[in-house]
Amino acid sequence: METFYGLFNYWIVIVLMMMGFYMVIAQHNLIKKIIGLNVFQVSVFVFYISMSKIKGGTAPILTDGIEIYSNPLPHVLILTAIVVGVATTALGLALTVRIKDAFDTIEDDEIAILEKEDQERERGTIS
Amino acid sequence: MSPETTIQAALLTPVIGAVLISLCGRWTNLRETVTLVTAVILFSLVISLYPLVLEGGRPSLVVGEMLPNLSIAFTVEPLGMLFACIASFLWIVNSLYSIGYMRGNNEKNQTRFYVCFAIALASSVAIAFAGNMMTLFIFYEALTISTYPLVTHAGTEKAKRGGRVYLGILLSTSIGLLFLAIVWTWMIAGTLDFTPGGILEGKASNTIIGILLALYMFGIGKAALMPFHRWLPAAMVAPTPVSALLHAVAVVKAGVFTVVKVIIYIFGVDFLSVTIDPDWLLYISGFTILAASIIALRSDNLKRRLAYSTISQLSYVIMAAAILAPLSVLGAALHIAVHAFGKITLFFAAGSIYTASHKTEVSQLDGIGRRMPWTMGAFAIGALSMIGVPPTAGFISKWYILHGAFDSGQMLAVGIIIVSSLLNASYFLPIVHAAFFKKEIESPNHDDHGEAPFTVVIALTVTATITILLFFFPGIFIDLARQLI
Amino acid sequence: MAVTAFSLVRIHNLFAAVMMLGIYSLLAAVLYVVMDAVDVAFTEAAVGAGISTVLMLGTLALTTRMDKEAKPLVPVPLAIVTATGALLIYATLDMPHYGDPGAPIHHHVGPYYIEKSASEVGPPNIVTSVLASYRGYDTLGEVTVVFTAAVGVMALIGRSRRRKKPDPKSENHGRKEQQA
Amino acid sequence: MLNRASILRVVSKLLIPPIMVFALYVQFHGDFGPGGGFQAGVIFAAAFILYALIFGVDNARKVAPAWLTRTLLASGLLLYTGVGVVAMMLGGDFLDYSMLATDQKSAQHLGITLIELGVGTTVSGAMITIFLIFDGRLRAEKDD
Amino acid sequence: MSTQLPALQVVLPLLMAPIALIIRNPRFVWMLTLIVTWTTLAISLSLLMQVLDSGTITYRIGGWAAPWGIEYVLDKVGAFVLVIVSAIGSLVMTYARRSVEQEIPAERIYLFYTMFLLCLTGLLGITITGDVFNLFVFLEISSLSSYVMISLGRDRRALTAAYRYLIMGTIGATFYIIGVGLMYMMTGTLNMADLATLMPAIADTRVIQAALAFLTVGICLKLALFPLHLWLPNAYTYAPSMVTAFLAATATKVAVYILIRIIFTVFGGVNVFEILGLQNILMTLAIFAMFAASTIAIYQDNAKRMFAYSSIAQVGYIILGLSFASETGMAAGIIHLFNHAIMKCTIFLGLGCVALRMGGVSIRDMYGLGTRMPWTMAAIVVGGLSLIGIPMTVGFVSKWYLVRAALEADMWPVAVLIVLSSLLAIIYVWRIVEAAYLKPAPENAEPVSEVPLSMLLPLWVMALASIYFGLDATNTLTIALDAADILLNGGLQ
Repeated sequence: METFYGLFNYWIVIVLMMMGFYMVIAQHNLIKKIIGLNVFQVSVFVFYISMSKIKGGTAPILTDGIEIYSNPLPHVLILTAIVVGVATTALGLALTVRIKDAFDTIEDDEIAILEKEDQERERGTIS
Repeated sequence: MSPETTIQAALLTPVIGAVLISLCGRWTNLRETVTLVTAVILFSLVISLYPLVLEGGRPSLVVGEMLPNLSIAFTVEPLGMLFACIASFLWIVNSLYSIGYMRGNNEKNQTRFYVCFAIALASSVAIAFAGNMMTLFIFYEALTISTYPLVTHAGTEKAKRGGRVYLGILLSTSIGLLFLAIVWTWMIAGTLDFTPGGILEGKASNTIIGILLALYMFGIGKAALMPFHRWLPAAMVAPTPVSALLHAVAVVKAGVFTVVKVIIYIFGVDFLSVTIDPDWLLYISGFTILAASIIALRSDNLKRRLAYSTISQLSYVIMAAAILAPLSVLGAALHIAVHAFGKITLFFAAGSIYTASHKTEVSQLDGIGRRMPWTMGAFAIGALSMIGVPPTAGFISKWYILHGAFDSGQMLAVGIIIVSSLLNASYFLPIVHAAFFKKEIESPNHDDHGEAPFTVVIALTVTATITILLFFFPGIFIDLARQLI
Repeated sequence: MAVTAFSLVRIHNLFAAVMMLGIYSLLAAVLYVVMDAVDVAFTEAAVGAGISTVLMLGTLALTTRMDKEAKPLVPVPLAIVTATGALLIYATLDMPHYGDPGAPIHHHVGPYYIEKSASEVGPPNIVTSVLASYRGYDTLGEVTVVFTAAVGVMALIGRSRRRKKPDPKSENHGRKEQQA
Repeated sequence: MLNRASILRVVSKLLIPPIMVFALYVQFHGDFGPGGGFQAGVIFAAAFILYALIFGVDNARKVAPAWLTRTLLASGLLLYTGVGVVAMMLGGDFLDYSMLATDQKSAQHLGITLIELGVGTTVSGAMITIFLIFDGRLRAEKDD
Repeated sequence: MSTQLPALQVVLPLLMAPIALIIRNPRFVWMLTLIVTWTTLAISLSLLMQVLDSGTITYRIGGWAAPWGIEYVLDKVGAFVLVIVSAIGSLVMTYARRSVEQEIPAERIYLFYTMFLLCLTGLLGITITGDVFNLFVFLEISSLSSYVMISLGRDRRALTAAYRYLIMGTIGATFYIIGVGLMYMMTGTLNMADLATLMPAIADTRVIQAALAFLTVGICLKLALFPLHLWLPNAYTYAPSMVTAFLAATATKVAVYILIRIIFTVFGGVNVFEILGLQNILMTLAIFAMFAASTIAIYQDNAKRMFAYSSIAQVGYIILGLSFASETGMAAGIIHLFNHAIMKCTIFLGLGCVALRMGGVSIRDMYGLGTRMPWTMAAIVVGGLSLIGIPMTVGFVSKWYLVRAALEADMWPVAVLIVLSSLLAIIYVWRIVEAAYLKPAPENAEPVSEVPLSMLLPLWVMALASIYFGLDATNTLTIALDAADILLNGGLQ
């Protein structure tokens, strides 16, 4: 039982992570893929933060009279990671906009068909 | 000039020649003069080393370390000397011939042709002088690559296909098998230097030695051991001087040269005969001899017939080496030289016929001897040498091989040689007979022709003469080859 | 949170999906506060719920609002995801428990910062000390990433492109064909 | 957008300055409580975006023309790297703030303040740039 | 000043990126980038000298000692990779101007070069750092900038290629982060050397095993190990020519370097290959990559795509070398890292020349080019021969060591497979050769002239390098063997 409570937190996070991961690889909509990526990454961040927690600790801001602080290092890492994540998202969305421009759709499978047509046209026009 | 410098010069001469030729591409006369001059210089450089090697000198040159503990090195020993002499001498003759042939047939891209030829020669000399197996391998591949443009010279679909087979077989055998064998040898022996007596003795089990030998024998695709012989007929699409290069001057010679070299200097004759006694090699080479002869007998295309004749003759060398008797090894070395002169004569004649009359099939040759007496006379001499009839050089080498086979009691080999000589006779002599004694077939589009261009005739006369002279004065090669045993 | 995530998987209105993502981020931020990561919570709220949502909405406006019709669960990705998840769950069995003060991370580098940062760096907010000084180089990298993204967006959909539109050379030839 | 209720404009006019002040507070208060350059940059950008939404992007563009946002973007990163390089020139390692002043603590303080400022500048520059680009794109599409 | 070189190596391009953004003028930006790349090359060379002379260099950023702060650690492998990256970068930049002017809209050129500088920063930063999390940050810098560079290709498929790369790359990075998180959870540190010392004690926990799995999968996504290679062919095919040349020669190489660092440094004290059967998995995948990718390459009509697949196969060779976990094998992997960078750069630069003149790089575009663009095609052929592994080219050296490593490990079937797969290379390389030299140019072909010297020169520097290092491999091999030795004995110490 103790194991269960001790690890329950992680399990939840893992389930969330996998939902995001599933969205990334299974969805055909380019925006939903990026949303999935966000869910995936945010869940990883939660995982990091939950390992920094210490029982009875407080936020790592030095205050008189408090002895136990949560570990600040994961916080720092995740701050960086969040920023990296949003940067990726911005870029991915910009790409989506361009793809919408070029292909007039943002569904992965439709794009694949259009790309195949491109390829055949390439062969066709030359031969 | 010190021997080291001479080696250096001999290696560099054809390379410099190639550069000069490409620079002179626009002025055809100058270009061909450069080719001839380069060939003559190369030959005189090679021959200047001859006395030294005959006295037992082994001049060597280390160029530099390529991989740690593995250098690019050159050493001149008798077998290499022999090969280098043949290649460099035949280059002169072949260049003469090429000039007539290429101009006579209005071939295009002649500059590329001469450049590649020079590079192929550079590689051949490097193979001949290679001091270790890796150096040999490097230039073995360089030879393959540099002859590829020659084989596909015509640029036609057929030439392309021929080139594919040529390159495909030669590269895949060398990378797939030979390369593996070399790396393995290096691991086992810790060296790749050609050492009299071999480098593998006592370093590996008999099984491994057996596998290695097989890797080497089949990996040296240029020796055209069946089933890796197909490239040679495929390469027949090339112009005749190229065929001469492939069959006589460089490529197949490099193959059998490597075979003999590997048997003598990597495995060691004595070591092989006491460990695994490679009978299978005898069988395969014997089979190649007979099978190729039979195919030759059934081919109507003259160049194809010659090509299969080459395949069978190459296996003589392999078989002779595999007999592992001193005399047969000597015969093997001699046969490299003898076959070179004989076969180049035959190819020159075939090209000469083509230049003059554009005939390619054996059945068209009736009565041609009267129009082209010099050509067909030389052809007859070459054919006799292939069969091994005195007074041609072919007799000498066959005699040594037979002698060796008798000494070691390899009656199977004796039988094969005798049967194949009969086969040789039956596919060469009818041509000679038809050329001189049958009446010419009158056909509507038959044009009146005489002999081929002058330089062509000179070239084939020279080689035919040498084929006979070698019978009377075999000493220059025998003295060299004797040092091997 | 799990509910939000699950509805994200199933939902087809992209607009709603973006909103859900915002909510998901906010929930994560709340969690961060619970787990003492106030700085992270602040950032997550600003970025995840703020910037990302705005960006997504902008993209939606530029593309489309609806996903295509529903698809059943796709087996291959499902298998991959299940395997990955199983591996992680398997790994958790050896993990230190949540909040366990005996976990290795509370005994090596972390405590050093808590003890020394006040004297070595100064600011009472340890996160700031670590972020800006001990691991200042990471933060430099982070700023560079932001810079990269901004320049990347400029390069991809920057305004100058619009003026160029009539010029077929700089335009995607694919698009022309599309219209033709 | 301009004909929206003017009450919105008045409220936001009142709101925007406090938001900017708050941004500055977050920027420099990072030492003591949660906050720092990154969050400040985002808030600052948010203020600007609010301004753009209420008063129109054209007006916003006048306030922050392309060259300005671009320079903002670049200068933050330059400032950050610059601090590192200056530390190197003063004989320390890259980003070694203790070279910046004689006293360890005040040197660190100075360094942190400067780089946080760099972070804030780049982040707000980046956010504003990205917003304006998306918006410009949007309007371009409407023009079509 | 020489003690500051490690920092300068990364900071210089980083510092110049915003400056490039402010300058904007394409010509000046190009000049600036060019100067920066050559300076980084000079720095990396002198760093390599230092490392060879006096061993591993460490550099504390911000003056904080590891593991509290972030530390640069540069050993022989790292220095070697730095030289590869910066050398390729500087040659590609020299080459870039004309190619970029043709392929990228004029008003975006300065943004493109800014991206290039950032990508270079990222790759150099990854190579030199001694901290697993910092590695992630720089990995993202290089990845984000390469997504953008790829998407600037002219074909609309460049966009989707970049998008897929972005998704796959981010998944890879996230996996990596999960792996790092798990390791951190069990050790409390992020410093590689520190991790290496703590690792043996906890190596048999499930957490660490999972961490290893996540790290490996994440990195393999980045280095396009079969079957995680799906993003690569399109990305290489539709990216601008110089980007393809640069990324093909550096990005996957740096990813391999990360793998080396993780497996042999961080997990250095552990017999990693025993865990999870990693050795067998990697070896099998590598062999699959060699065959599958080479076979697919044969059927491609677009030369860039063909060589993109060939890159996947070559990554297989590198991983195969590493998976032997012997000194020879490691050396083979490292030397092939270098050699493959050279030959692929040659080929892709050559294809860039073809694209400049012909507008495309399909096999049909190359008909009869052998006589019309003799220098370009000759350089491509040199690169191709090297791919096959013909002696006197760098490819031969790699193959020699790979085969030797396989034989030493008593895995002669693997040795056979290595040579067999290189036979596949003959087929696709020869398709190019036949097209260029044996096919006549189309009849309505416009006259084509050779590319300008500014492109030919870097191209031939690369081509000659692939011959030179094939003939005199002693120096590079000595470094590789040393590096292998260090890595096998834990590394970084």
